[in-house]
Amino acid sequence: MQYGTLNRRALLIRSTATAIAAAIGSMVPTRFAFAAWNKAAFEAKTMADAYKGLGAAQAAESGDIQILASDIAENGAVVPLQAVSKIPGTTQISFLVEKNPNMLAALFDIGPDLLPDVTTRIKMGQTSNIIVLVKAGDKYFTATKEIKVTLGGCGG
Amino acid sequence: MGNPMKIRAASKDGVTDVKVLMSHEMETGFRKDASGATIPAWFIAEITAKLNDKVVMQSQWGPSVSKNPFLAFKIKGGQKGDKVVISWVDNKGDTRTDEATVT
Amino acid sequence: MMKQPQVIGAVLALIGFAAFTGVIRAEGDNSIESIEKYREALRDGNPAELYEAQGEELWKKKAGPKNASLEACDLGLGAGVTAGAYAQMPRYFKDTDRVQDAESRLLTCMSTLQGIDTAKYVAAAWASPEKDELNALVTFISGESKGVKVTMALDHPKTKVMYELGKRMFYYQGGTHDFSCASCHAQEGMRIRLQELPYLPSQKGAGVAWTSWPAYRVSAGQMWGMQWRLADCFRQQRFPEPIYASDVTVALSTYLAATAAGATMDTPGIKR
Amino acid sequence: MKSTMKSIVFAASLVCASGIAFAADKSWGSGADDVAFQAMLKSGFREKGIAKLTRLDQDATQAFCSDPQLVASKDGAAMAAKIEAENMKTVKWPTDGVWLGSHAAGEALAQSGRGLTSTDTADTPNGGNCYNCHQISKKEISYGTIGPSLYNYGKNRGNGEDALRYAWAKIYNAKASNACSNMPRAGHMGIINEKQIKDLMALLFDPASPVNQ
Repeated sequence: MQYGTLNRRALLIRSTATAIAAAIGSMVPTRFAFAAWNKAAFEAKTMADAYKGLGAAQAAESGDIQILASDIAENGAVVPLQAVSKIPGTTQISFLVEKNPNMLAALFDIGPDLLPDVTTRIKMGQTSNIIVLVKAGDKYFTATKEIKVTLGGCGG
Repeated sequence: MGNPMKIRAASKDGVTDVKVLMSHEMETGFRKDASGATIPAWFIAEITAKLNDKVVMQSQWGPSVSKNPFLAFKIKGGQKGDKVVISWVDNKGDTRTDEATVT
Repeated sequence: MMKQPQVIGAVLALIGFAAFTGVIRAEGDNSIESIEKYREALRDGNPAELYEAQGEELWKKKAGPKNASLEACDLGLGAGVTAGAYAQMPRYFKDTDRVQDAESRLLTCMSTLQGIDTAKYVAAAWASPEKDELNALVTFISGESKGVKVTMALDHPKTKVMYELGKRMFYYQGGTHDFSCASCHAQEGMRIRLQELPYLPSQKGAGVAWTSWPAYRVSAGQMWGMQWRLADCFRQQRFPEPIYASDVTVALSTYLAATAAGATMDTPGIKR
Repeated sequence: MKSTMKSIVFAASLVCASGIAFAADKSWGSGADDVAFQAMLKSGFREKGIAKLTRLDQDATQAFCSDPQLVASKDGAAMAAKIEAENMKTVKWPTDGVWLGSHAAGEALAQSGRGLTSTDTADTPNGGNCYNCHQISKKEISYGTIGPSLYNYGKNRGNGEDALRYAWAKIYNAKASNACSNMPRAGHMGIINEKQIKDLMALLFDPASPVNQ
């Protein structure tokens, strides 16, 4: 498949870049461990760029991804999210928020010793769709859930 | 160096359930202080988990993960007495490592 | 007697009415149910635990001009006894001849054991290193009463007076909005926005409230002791600021804790 | 903003001056008499920002309503009626005879719970606090229940003069019709101005308002 090849190339380029950064980083110890961070994906300001940063040219919707989260968040500062992938060969799970200034919130590499079942808590500026992007082999799959962010308290 | 994490790791039916609380501001970089100046982003960027000495989980975060982050994941295998070690690195290069024994 | 069609009409109207109210209730309940699910998810990992650990460290750390820890502090059950102490506070202390809540008592111990001038702790802003210390300490102390039943002996005359003063304060209106504690907390089953308001004059309501603070506030990412909780209620009431550990705050806590007696401490809590 | 603060003080003293006597002491347990209670207030609060200690000074309405035993007593009903009459006198009607402003501005005001707290400044725009206690438009699911639902308010009542006057007076001074209502006296206390009351009126009565959809 065309995009699969491209993906591998992109990945190769990135890992080379990472290796270079790591080499430079080793001279600057504080930067070293921070070098693998996917800057392009995390700093993307559109969903398309975030996907691109993650290497996902295309993604198909999948019923095999579960997003476990309350429909309403009592406060946008802390929104608990759990994602479970039943897609065989899942190697990465990412959480994206459509209406946040930077969409990508967190990504998890699912190695052979980890179940594709991860939980974290994120900030949401407003009511928005949450997208869970799953990588399995060369392919990407998504699931979407809307979470309403409500105004709580006396508002003062 | 940051304050210590709280790590709980419990083994059941061949799976080790790990729950972690970390002490961190997770500043978005979009907020302004009282004088109107933007507060720079400050957040945990990378997290690594090891079971005994083997890396089992790696995660990358942006500043939209909540303050005092919570993280839960499930390791295949692991048993009582094993060691779970969690490390994080933030975007300023600060790091913290803590460990817990699987119960 | 009604003719048949009219009866049917009335019955239909009743069904229609029931269905209508049913829809409204279902919608309302849905929101509340979702919020409950949200809160459940939060309880699974309460960042208050981080503050509890910091508080314990502070409790054991030597500090102040006397280079002493707080480990000999008497919280009412004897020097150094933390287990279950919070569940019996506020209480009367002979050495100070005052009724004190946990936070007021911590100030006393910092002053007597460590030789610290606590005035700056009282004066400090809510979000300040000084108050961070007190909030962490009281989080630790309250955690030591988790699962313990709230008891309050109104046997000392000063405790009884504080209870009565607290009750009167609860109903005291003022400010630009005519608010008192009672404006929001003296009716059963009410909400502000989506927050259920505990009906504080009842054992049940006071129990829910008293046993869940100190709590981690997710909205601000802050750890709040009862002192901060009360101060922020007064802020929303458009009142001036209650002075930290003043009798006003201890009186309200005495009223609340006495009303809550019998409920089980579930601290530290986690809140919106 | 300064003039608003002044008008608050003035309005409060106006009702204070009506001079209704109370026997608050009788309602409270031993040790919580007026002297002890005032001493506690005095030592227990400090001014912070715009929230001065004078905010603890009560007008006649606040003093009466702070004593639930007195309110429920035999004389309570007559005293409440007197307080309502005093408050009714404070209501200022629209100066140009126009009742309704912008329902969109009214919705924004209804959403806001800000203003006049110790952490606000004199420049902080005051909110109406409405959603804190009332259901209003159907779209906002986060609403309080201390007050009745106002959904379909105008649709159910029409735009007749009586309905308009009643709602205006309620917003301006809620204690004019219910001495110890939990609702603030938004106009009387200077929390919101005439234009803002018109905007809230439009939110309730304008057929195009989301409230009446």
